[in-house]
Amino acid sequence: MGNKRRVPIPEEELMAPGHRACAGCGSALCARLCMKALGKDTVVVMPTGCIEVVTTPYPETAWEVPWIHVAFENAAAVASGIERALKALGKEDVTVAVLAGDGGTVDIGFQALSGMIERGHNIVYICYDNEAYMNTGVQRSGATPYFAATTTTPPGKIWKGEMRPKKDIPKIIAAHGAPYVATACVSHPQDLIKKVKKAKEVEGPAYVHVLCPCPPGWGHDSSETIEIAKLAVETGMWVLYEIENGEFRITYRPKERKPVKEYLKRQKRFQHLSEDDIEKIQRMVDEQWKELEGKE
Amino acid sequence: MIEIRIHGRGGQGAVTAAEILAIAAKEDGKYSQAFPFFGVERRGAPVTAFARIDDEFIKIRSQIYEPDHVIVLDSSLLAVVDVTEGLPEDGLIVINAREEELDKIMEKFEDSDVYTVDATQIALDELGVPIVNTAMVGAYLKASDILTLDAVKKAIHARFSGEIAEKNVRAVERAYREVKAVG
Amino acid sequence: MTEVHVINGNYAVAEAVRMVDVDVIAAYPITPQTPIVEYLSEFVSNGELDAEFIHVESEHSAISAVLGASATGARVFTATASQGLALMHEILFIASGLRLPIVMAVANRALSAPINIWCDHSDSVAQRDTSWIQLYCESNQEVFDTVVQAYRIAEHEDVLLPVMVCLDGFTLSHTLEPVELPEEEEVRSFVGKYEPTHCYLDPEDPMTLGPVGGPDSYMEFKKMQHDAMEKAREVIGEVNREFSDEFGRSYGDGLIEEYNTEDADYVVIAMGSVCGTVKHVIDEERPDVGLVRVKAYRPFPGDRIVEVIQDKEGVVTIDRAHSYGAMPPLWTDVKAHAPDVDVSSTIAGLGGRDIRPQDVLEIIKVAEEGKGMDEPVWINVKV
Amino acid sequence: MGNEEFTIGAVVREPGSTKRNKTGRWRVFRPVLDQEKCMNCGLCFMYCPDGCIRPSDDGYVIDYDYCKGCGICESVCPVNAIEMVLEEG
Repeated sequence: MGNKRRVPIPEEELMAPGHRACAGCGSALCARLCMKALGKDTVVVMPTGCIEVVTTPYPETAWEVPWIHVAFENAAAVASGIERALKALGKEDVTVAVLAGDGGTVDIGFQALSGMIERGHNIVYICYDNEAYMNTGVQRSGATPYFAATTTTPPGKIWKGEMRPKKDIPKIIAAHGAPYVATACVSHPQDLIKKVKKAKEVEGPAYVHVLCPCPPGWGHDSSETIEIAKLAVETGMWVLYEIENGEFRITYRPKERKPVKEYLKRQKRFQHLSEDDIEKIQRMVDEQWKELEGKE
Repeated sequence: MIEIRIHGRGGQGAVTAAEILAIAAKEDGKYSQAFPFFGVERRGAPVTAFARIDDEFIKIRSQIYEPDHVIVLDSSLLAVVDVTEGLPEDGLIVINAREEELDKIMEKFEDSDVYTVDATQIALDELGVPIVNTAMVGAYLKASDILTLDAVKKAIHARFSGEIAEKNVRAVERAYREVKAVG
Repeated sequence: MTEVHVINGNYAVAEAVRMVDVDVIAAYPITPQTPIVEYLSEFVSNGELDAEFIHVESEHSAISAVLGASATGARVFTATASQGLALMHEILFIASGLRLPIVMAVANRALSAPINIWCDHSDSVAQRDTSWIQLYCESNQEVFDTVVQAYRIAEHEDVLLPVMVCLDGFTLSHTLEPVELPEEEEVRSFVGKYEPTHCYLDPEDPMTLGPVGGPDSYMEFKKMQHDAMEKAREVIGEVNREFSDEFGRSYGDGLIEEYNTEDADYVVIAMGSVCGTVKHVIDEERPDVGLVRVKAYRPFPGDRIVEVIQDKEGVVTIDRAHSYGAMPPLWTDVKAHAPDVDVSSTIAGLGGRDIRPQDVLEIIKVAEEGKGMDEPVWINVKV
Repeated sequence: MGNEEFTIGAVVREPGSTKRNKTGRWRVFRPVLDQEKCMNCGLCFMYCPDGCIRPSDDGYVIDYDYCKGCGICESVCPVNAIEMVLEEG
């Protein structure tokens, strides 16, 4: 083995195998990578969701770090209590991290998250966003993108799937004045790890929003998780950026943005779209790019 | 057991007056309760507060319907509130009133044991603000004779600090001297 | 040195929490509990209490934050009332399921609608099945003493369950009366330090808290919770005795307090501050009546109550809450343990409706006349 | 659950104990790594959602006890060193 071109990511695994996530799960990969960035001196708070359920069937746990699940909507509040308790007990060198799905973040958990950010807790909040309630079988969430089919936004005579654009949570968190906000994608692990490490170093609340394909929910083969995630980034459907103390910066710029169709056509959830619908999404993406580029 | 009802307007300190009486009772080695009428009134509205004083621990927890004594922090309330409600015929009423109101008051409360004092003037002179509660406690003290002046002074010092406490003590003492029986 | 202070119930709570020396407080204001939050904020702001105070954005987050802090191994406190407690409902089960010794004060208040800020027990009684120990107080002295005891009970290795200390809104929370306050050193040595071994979040010893408990394990954990609650009966009694040795005050056997029951023909069973008015009526007018004050509503001291009431001519419960479409909760609990005793049921004091001495006499009359067995008698109601 | 001990509050005190659950049984296709072709880039290790490809002195090793056979490793391999092969009953 003369050729040592190993990727520079930490080798230590803090999320053990044997968990029950679906084959090819983007969110499980996200959690695993985030743990590499956070390190073993971390307390993980996880609201109800796929990764919570698949990693902790009593009497087993996949976690090599202290970990707690309480409910669906309060991970940020639980983490707030943990962070202050660690302070009170003189253990301030421990990182407190929330790993939450999109439902637990943008919908039911949003109030607690807003409170946590506003109070300035020193917590890393990571949202693994698979764009619907996958744990309960693919119902739409506030993070479900425009025109996506879910079991509660089935395309029919009236609806074309989800009829509202995806809630822009990173922007809302940034508006709270959080010192660090970033987007990431499982297709770009080194970028993700770098951002989570930065989030960990930041004093105060840091937020990282990670796009994570879900093979059964999005309707693609388990082997395509990374390819599809990459297409999200290459088409501009998902933009990688960070906002450091208010400074906005796009961290990855595709050489040439691919048409969104290449991303959409690979997934069952977008199979019902007409050329016009795809064109509409293309326009939305183009506008978003213009807006984001304008922020730099 | 003596049951006391205090009528005032929000912001005049009726609740504090009841509290001062309860604390003073403790200073005199007695037991007490003080509580507001449990309402949602805001500043300016007519309010009531209550106190109980006894030689034994007070067990009863209901509100006061038949007070032995009534304190009225503002004579303008006489027109809008029946301050004698539940008061026995010979019950004690202490009212903050000006000299020129006395005839009217005597007429209204013929049978009661009525005392008045110009607490507003005392409060303005001693505190610089028309918050009459402590002056009225002083007047009530003289009229009822159920607690010692010394205990009330201690209660004032427990409730207020520094110069404000001293000013309020002066208001108490002056009202204690100036209160008059009119009925 | 012990000193008497004339304070309200909310202040009694805050003083106890200060003396117990909690690490983390998270609370959200709601009438009539708000002053507790304010007093504690003042203590922390002045450096009189070295604790982390989390200004959460809701009661749901208040209980969630103290849960997280307790799971980390800190001693915690929160307080609420009414809608706030209802909002916490979901998390109450989780706090007890995780076996976290959280102490919470509840300034009892009715639930909407119509909106009502005054006292009844609908809020805490509705949480009776959340596996929290519930202790109801009659006086502000008892409020102080019970908060102190609550930490000993909750943190006891055989219990490890959260405790709710209930004080009647306004009637206690906003009423001043003399309370003996001990020195904080005495309180601290009585309560001791909280050093959890069953669970804590620490990278030195990584644990997973709150896993998925499937059909093959869930029931076992619930049975263990039940056993802990049963064990709590003994511990409550023990702590009551030790508290009495240390501070010279006790409240019955810790679970119930009997008043004039020995030779009484009739017995009233009630909870909270109304018991003071019942005692007043017994003293003044009805020496033939006794009172069983239920201090611990959970665990429910049914066997102790049965011992007192079984040979009486009449027994009547006062419920300050109702289970609509059924018999009221306190009556139901008593009857479950005393199926052969005739027990009358009354409902009084909902939404702050004052329970006056004449109402207590009316309640006793219900027992004398043997009414209220199949349907509760509503006291002082206009419809 | 047999004689498992039930902890107070259902606390799990054995970190990483899902390793008892061999998810390799889920597999339909087995990734086979050709060490000759492998250039040791580590992308398969990096992208495995189950963390069951690990670096070793002899190159990357697939832990078949846990590999669910998702095929991500094959798809991300830049030199086609991994082939998905149907498991045999």
